[in-house]
Amino acid sequence: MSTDLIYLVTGAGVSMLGFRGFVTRAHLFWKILGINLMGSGIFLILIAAPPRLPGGEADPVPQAMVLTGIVVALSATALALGVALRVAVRTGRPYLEEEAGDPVDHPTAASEIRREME
Amino acid sequence: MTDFFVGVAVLLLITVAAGLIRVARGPSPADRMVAAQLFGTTGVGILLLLSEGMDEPALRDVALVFALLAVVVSVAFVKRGWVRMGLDEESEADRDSTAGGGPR
Amino acid sequence: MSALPWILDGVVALLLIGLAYRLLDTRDLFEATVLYIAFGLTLSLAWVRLGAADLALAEAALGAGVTGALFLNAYQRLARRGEGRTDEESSGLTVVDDRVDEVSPAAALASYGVWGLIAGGLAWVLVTLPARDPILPVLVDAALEDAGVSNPITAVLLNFRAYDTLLEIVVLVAAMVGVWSLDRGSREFARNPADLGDEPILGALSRLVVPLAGLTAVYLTWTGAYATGGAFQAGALAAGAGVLLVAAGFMRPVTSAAPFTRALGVLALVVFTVVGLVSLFWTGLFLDYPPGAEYGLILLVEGALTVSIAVILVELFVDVPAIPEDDPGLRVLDPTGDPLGRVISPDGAFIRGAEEE
Amino acid sequence: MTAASTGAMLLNLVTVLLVSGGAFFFAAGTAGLLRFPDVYCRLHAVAKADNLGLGLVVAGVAIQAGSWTARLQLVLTWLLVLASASVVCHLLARSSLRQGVRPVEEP
Repeated sequence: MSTDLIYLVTGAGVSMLGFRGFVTRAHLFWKILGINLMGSGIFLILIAAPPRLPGGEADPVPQAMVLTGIVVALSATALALGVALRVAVRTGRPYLEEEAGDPVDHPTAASEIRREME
Repeated sequence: MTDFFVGVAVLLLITVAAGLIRVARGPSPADRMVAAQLFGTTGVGILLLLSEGMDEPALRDVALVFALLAVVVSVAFVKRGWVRMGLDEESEADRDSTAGGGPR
Repeated sequence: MSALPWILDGVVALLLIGLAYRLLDTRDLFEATVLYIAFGLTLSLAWVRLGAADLALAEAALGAGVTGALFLNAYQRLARRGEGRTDEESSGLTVVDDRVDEVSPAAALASYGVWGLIAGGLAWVLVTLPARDPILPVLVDAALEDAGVSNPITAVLLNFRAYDTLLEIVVLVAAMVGVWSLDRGSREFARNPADLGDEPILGALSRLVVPLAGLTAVYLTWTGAYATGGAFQAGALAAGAGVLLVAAGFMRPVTSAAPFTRALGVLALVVFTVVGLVSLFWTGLFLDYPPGAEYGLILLVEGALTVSIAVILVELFVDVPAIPEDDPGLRVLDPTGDPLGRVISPDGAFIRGAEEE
Repeated sequence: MTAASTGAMLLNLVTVLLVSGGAFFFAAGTAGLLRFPDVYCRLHAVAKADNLGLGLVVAGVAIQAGSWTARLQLVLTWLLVLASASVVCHLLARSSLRQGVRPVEEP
């Protein structure tokens, strides 16, 4: 019983910490980490909320849901990391433009200069 | 015996938590990675103790997966994680020679 | 009943909260990545304590192993942008978050106070949820006899709620296509500049670990029918072996550009759909397996899932967009154009080597 | 007291000794990780002390394990960790040297 309670509270804490990180950090990688932690916290809640079965195992239905969730979270993370890297390449900074505050680097300056030198 | 196994597992978990201080301190990425390696090895130990302590044979499989995946993360790091930050060629050569002969 | 299990739960819980706090608070991306791996391993212990050994397996393999490798990969790609730069201002620009506002301790405390209140409220709601008698496990138990497998989780995943799993593999394929279409530039596996020669000992390790991981993957797929295990855990483990093969240089880094890998990636989707259609003609319901054939069909789908998940995960690792050397706006050491080896910033100023001018 | 229960008690005692020894080496490895001056020394602590600790824990748990297949799996897991940890630590040390991380000088 108390094991469930401990992890329920932990799940609430972790998901809120993740949400806070997602909202307050400008760096895209930390946003992705924040979303992942938020998801992990919610997974914890999903498993800890229903009662254990007599044998001590967790309820199989939420277990199957969370198993699906872990895989989906992983594929979303991979895609998000790819997008974040593209943003970093295009703008020179791993932040979303409107958040960065400073003007975006001109994307063609470096290649133009190199072409001139060659 | 059950209590003993769980108790030692708690002890090992505390040593892991202490080892994570190294992740925060660094200084080099390799130092942080060593701490992750420590977590992998100790995690296997914790899982094996719990498999007896909680009487769950399936945890031995989890321990085996821990051991296998710890290798993948570390190798991914060695191959992909190292980045020379702000080191230029001369200073690197300099470091190499003073290091008492790196691998050639 | 002693208090020791509670102490164990308490330490795991504190570790989870502490790791989550620290990894979202630090400014060093590498530290955050390693802490995230540690978080995954700790979460795996939490699943063990909650009686969810299947999740512990999946978390260790996916949450800590493959996600960790993905983040390390992306970290390196991002950090290479800062490579070779010596000036204070711009070195390590992208892997050290410089956009964290300095706030007074009081303001930080107030901020965490507000978030803590929200978390506390959530926790209070959860803890005071009325206790209910289990309904779903009873239903699962009653239906398990006709499911064809005796592991209730596999039964839920591949029989009772097979739609979910079918759509899940659609999500995986979509992610693969997405990552693949992001990579506009080089499809080549970017080599680490520090990776000077080959590592014979890494090859020896791969020869030891890869067959063992493959064997364990097959074992997990097989036992998924009646005990802890299943296609997702097995696929993740096989993907780990694949990542090791790529890293050790044994496997040419085939990306989704190769038709063979694409075919393997969608294999599970095709097999699953065909099985669904066959059962549609047989029983009149999509994915309602014909009686008597459940076990064989589930095993077939599980095998295909293991292969596809492994291939897709390896591709997600390999296919993270490389940053092409000639990418506009990229500050790189120019290897050929400038004999002085100067570093050029996008606005045309020489960052390094300007003194010699 | 029958001979069987005496034997079980002896086995329990051996398990306690082995696992306690294992815990000691784990603690020593962590202490080394925290206290040693550079990455090479720290690798040394983790690669050696922890694997010995795990070996002792495995031996202790194997005595209590119910079946021979379980014992075999335990020993195999340990051998795998032993092989992989030593190789990984070697690789970490080697790449550290290549990256120009300087070992501490002798005092």
